[in-house]
Amino acid sequence: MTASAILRPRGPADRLTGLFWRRPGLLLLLLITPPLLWLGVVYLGSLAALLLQSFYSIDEFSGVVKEEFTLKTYAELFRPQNLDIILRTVVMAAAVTLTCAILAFPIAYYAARYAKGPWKAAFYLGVMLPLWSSYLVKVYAWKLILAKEGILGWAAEGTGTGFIITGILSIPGLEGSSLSTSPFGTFLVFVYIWLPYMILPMQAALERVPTTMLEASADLGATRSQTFRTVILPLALPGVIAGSIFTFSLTLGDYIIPQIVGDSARFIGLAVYQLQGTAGNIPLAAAFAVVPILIMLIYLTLAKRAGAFDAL
Amino acid sequence: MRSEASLGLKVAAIGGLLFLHLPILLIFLYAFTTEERTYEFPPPGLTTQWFGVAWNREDIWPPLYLSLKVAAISTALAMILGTLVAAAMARARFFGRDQISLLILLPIALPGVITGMSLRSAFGIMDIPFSTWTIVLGHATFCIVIVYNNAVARMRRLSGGIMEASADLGANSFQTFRYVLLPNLGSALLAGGMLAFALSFDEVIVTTFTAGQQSTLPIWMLNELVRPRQRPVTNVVAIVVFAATFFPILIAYYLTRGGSETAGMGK
Amino acid sequence: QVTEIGAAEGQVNIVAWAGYIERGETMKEFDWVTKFEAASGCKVNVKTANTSDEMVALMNEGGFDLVTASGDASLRLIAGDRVQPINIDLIPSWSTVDERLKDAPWHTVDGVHYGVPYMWGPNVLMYNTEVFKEPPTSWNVVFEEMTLPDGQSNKGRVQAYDGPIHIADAAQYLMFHKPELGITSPYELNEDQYKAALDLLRTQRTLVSRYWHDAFIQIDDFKNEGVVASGSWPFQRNLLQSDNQPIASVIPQEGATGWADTTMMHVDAANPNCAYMWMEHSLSSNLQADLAVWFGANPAVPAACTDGRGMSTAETCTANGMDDFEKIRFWTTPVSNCSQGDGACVPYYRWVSDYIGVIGGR
Amino acid sequence: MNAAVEFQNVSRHFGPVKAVDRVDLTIAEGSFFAMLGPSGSGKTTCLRLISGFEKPTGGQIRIFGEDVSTTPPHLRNVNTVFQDYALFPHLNVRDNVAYGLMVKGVGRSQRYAKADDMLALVKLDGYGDRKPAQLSGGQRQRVALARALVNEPRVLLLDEPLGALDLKLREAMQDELKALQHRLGLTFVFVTHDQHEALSMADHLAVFNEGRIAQIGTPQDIYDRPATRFVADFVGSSNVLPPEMTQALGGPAQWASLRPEATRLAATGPITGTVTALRYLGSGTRVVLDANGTEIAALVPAGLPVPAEGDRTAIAFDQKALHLMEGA
Amino acid sequence: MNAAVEFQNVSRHFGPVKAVDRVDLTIAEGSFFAMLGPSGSGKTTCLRLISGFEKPTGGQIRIFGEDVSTTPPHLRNVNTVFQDYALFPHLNVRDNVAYGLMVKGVGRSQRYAKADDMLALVKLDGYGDRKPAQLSGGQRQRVALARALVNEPRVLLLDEPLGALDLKLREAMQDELKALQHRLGLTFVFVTHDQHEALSMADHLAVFNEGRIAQIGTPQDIYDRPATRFVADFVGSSNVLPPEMTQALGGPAQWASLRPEATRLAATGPITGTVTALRYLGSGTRVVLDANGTEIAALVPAGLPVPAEGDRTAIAFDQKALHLMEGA
Ligand SMILES: Nc1ncnc2c1ncn2[C@@H]1O[C@H](COP(=O)(O)OP(=O)(O)OP(=O)(O)O)[C@@H](O)[C@H]1O
Ligand SMILES: Nc1ncnc2c1ncn2[C@@H]1O[C@H](COP(=O)(O)OP(=O)(O)OP(=O)(O)O)[C@@H](O)[C@H]1O
Ligand SMILES: [Mg+2]
Ligand SMILES: [Mg+2]
Repeated sequence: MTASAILRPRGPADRLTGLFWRRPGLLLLLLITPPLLWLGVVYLGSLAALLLQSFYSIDEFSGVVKEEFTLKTYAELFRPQNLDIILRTVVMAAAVTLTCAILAFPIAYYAARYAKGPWKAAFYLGVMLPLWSSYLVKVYAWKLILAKEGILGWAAEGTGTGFIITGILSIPGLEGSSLSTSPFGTFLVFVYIWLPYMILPMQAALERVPTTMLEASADLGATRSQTFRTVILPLALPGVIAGSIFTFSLTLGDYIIPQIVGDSARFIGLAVYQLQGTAGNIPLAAAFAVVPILIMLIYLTLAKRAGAFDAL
Repeated sequence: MRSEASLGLKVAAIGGLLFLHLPILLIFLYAFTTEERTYEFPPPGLTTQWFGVAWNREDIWPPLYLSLKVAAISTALAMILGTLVAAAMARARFFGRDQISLLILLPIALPGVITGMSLRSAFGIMDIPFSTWTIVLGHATFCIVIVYNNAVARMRRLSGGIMEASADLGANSFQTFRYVLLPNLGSALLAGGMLAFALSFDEVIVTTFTAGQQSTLPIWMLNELVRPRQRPVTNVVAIVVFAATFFPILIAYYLTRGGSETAGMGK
Repeated sequence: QVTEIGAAEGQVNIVAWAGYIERGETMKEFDWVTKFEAASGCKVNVKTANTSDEMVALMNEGGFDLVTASGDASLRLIAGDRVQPINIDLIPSWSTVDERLKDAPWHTVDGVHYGVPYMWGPNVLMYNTEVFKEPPTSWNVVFEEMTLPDGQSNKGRVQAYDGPIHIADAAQYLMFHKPELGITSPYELNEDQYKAALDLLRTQRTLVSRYWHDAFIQIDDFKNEGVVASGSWPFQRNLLQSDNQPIASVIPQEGATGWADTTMMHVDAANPNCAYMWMEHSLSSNLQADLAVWFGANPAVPAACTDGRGMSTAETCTANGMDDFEKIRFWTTPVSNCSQGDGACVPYYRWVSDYIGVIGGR
Repeated sequence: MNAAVEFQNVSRHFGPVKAVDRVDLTIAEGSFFAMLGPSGSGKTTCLRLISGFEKPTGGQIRIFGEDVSTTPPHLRNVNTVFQDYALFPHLNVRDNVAYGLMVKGVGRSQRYAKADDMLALVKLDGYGDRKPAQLSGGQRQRVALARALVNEPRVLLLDEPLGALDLKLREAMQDELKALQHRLGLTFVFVTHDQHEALSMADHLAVFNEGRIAQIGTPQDIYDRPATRFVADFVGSSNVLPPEMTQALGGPAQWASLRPEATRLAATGPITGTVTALRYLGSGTRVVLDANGTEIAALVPAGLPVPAEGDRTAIAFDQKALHLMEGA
Repeated sequence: MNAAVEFQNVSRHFGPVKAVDRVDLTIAEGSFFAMLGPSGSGKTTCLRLISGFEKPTGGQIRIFGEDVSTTPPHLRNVNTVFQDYALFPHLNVRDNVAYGLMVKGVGRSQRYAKADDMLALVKLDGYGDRKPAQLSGGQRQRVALARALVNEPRVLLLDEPLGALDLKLREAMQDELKALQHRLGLTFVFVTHDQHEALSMADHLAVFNEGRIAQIGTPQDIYDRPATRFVADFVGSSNVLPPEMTQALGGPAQWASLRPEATRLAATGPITGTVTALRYLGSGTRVVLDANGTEIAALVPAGLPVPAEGDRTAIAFDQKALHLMEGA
């Protein structure tokens, strides 16, 4: 054995590796700089550009943006009709999130705990395919399902269950001439479209709950439902929160669904879209956009505290 | 517990899956309807002519091509950037780590309309004309996190030991990357890439803001749906896209499957 | 201002209302683009806008050469310096333009022309003939709760336009039914008149199932959603009728608001030569005639009704209200300085936000 | 003395894998019963059959005389200390321990009082407010123990509870467990693959091999009188002598075992061989000889002279130390 | 003989944690050097300092005389067998073993030939095409060994390589490792927290405690003549006698150690006490007495009578078995 104990560098790669070893921060810097430039400069920069605009105002007649600092636009944001939009959106987002969580749980739970082999693949595909099939076509399909002379109406007529639809449509706040023009329709489509975003992280979180934990609970005398409430639910919570980040934020920002299904009442996304695109009122749109940013930042902070980031 | 699922759970799970799929069946059905302008239920008749019509509609091809191009470039960019952050984040804790993880998450946590609008106003301020690249800029931003999530989950599972083992055996950082990290991360990256691709391909919320006058496939669809003219053609396109994503998703599943199972069994 | 027309740049980008610039894709017979493209060498790219506000926004954003702006947008575009004066000497067909439109205030400021008239027409009341055996005589079917001839309430079965300018429709309705308010123009409302109009719209909110802003979605709604009456454009009526739907339209006793659209040119138009070529082309009487039939509106060139080069005839023109020009109150942008005095009227930006409020149920 | 747990011809097959195969077993009430065996021999499956997480594919299990074939786990008054402890990470130590009482509906103050008693029993007073993640391995193990004991089970099952601990801590915990079992008079069923642990702790032990019980008896029985070659080989470090050698040493033509401690090096003796390996154990040196192809180990106590590798030496032993075994 | 590895006053602090603290150490070339100590005492950190995965916060490390403070791990001709083996899951066994040669640019046929040699050395011929996941624990360990040896390192570092194996397999691997080291004449640095393992395998060993070396010497030195109470307590199961008792037994007023094997039970003797615990070890029984508050253990070889718990008995021993220790 004649080899030396210390090898000499064979080329620049070895020397560079040595440099990285001596200065670990350097490698980190090299790794993190490009993504940070992208996200920090492109993304945050754009956000800042947007926020800046919220301090401008718009010339009321010509619709041209006046680039002077003012809080006028924010004052406008606090008009009752705009507060209505914010409130309506947040309530909708919360309702959608809650419903998604409730609907997603059995699917995620079954897929995580009981589905095996090909069944597991089937569940996975069953969740992923709707997620990746064209969002727009799905929304339009719902319009067709919910229309007065659409499939639900047709089915209800055939089965004599039309009173259920009439019943829903007579609930205060959900009125409409048909499901497709009722806020309930908007809600239903939101739930449908975002449901997969809730299922996936939830399933991942549930899969991380060790089986021995459930056995320990049964071993100590807990019934199934007690185990569910006291062990599974708390341990799956980060996944639920992770999923809710998606459903909540997606509902806050969507502008296609309320345009196609519902009673024309504005949601934040639609308001932002129309103020920006249709009305050209970029300052007010920007001020509107600050609302979901704030809401999501608070939400994320809370979620982080609950350990939800690891479950994403 | 390895016991059987209760009936209620089964019903709820299967019911949930059906809820996810019934509208999709409808999309299939309406690709064959004879009614051209509006949807009407039940469809007045069935025909397969729309597949041929779609094939011959030349206005489909440029948006399709643009969408594929955008998705490919965005995915490639996102894979590079996402892997870099994942690699950095998997290395020791450092100052600002939490902030960075928040920053990565932000583009999907904030509503797309905001991402879109911000980029749009930034383009406006900087006088950047709309182009394929402006769309890519938006897409890559929210695709990074998809790749990042997949990569970081795999890195967490990958025992740090094998990287040290490689150095211990005399490999420099580049060799370790090439021979150890990449092969082990590969399937996760591929899976992340496929998801990112699919996400970019179907994106419409951000794209409307960053596309200017260009038309990606979803924007084309939106126009088609709003101004119906051979409406079943949109369904045909949706079906083709659906069929085209079926296998990539299946492959992505099998590539990362080991992951979820180990994750399920670990602490 | 352009002084001479040079070689074609190869394309022209136009912001237009739905159905304004057809190339035979919806119906083969209606095509006034293909030939132009072949003759001029200018490819026509169309971006459809659904509301006047959207048109203004698109023009503010730039990248377009022309816009078919209605009266509630045109002055805003002029005030915002988004459009440039037109050199009418470069447009030979200018002489054929309807005299009533040549100097119309929505495109002429201080004697300078900012565009070429394109088309004008009323906002009609469209209705389902199975429900209304007799044409409705009043806009009240969309403004007030009532039992329709088929014995059912109109609640949930009517629609209204999803644009702030719809406030003018309400004002016009009040002008007829509540003369005590003293409304002289639906676009010039003082606080009290404005409030009364909003109140009427709030009543309407309880009747309307969905507001329409997209012509094609409105067509869907008449087919699938059981909508039986709504303010609309002749365009939707024509399409529905061609689909054999039981649909007709009427101008009720209160009269109607209407639009008069002008092709205007962006200050920074990148393709001025093609733009001028299009403006000239847009005034050709066969185009005007076909467009008028297609859209159910009136040509800006009266000759189109009679010269037989297109589909219009004297009868279709009369049916579309060619002779009712004076009865129609054309869309204009409400401003605060109005005939009631400086600052007496409610300006447009308040119309915008208040109408959002009304739709939101406030 | 009653039987706490009885297996009558119990089997648990997973498809072709016979994890537990036709096992008969009686565990006396109040005893400390160990299950010993190599990895995959079916020990854990046996415990899971008792706790109810597996159902037998054949045979019958009785707990205190009652057939439990239809009793779900949460209704069996049997508790388990899991190999990985399986503490609930979202609950603090006190709530972990009180969990069994909580699900029974015991009021908060009462169950906390009881939990604190249990924590005192395992010498963890004052740790109630910590989360499991803030404890060391040995402490976690004791929480798992307290949690299992709070329900006052009549049988406590322990699945390699000490596997993850280091030797020093393991010995301390062994003593503690043994003392606790003594004090509470419970039946402990203890799974391990460490023969020292099994021998030193159990009253009775069963040696498993491939899903079957190879031998069952007291530690002395097992160590001194292994029933089969497998047991002799697995338990302690006995020499296993082939039939020819036994015969040459004056016994019948049968497999036999000979413990290294029962031998001494001598100038002459019935077995001679070449020293092939030396192993210093602190308390002595283990000398391995090659005697005509059979490896034989002898123990030289500390202080006595140790031959060098390659030396030839003989082994002497008391004839009665030669223990005959069954055929296999 | 040269020094393979030298530590001069080496420290590695992690913030407030002094993982390794002012350690001086010399490992002779060709020796089998063991590092022993409780969990968290700094053994792994020491190994990582040698392989270069940690950098000292103070002091100097030399490998074969050369200062390695600027040498990254991949340029140190030192290889490691990791505790969890760290085999590359995507490569088959042969490629795993050949990895070190591949990154050095050795051609395929040559490196495969060498890899197969190495596999033969660790008795895994014919396993080259399997993936690591298809191997048992012991086999994986041997692959890790072959992989580390293929580079012909001058020092081989082994971090508790046998920790996960069961006793039977562990003993077999211990013998194999020892034989291999003999054959190859390499320097082995072996980390363990199992004192039996350390004593039976090492030429020299260092006992770590809280980042410092408590004693360094041959196994005999450490076992028979522990330098401190900590060493006596941790290594083997020595009795530690407080100064008063040493004095009462005729020695100076100093802490002393007394190995249980050096004692015998007797009717009378210098120490008397009550039997508090019995522990059957197979090869004998360990009897624990309470002698005026000090716990003393004695070993009764198998075959001799064992007292019952609660009996009073005395312990006799050879005066020279009493070993005096340093103050602490
Ligand atoms: N759910 C199962 N499905 C299929 N085979 C199983 C299952 N559980 C256990 N086995 C098999 O049954 C046999 C016995 O397993 P068991 O866990 O009882 O062994 P053990 O004695 O506890 O081993 P260890 O000491 O490694 O924990 C093994 O071969 C194992 O692979
Ligand atoms: N990267 C690190 N950051 C902070 N503390 C560390 C780090 N690595 C080791 N330590 C601490 O240094 C001390 C020594 O750790 P080391 O891993 O060397 O112990 P060990 O003797 O190998 O223990 P074990 O037997 O448990 O493996 C421990 O207290 C450990 O928590
Ligand atoms: Mg087991
Ligand atoms: Mg260690």
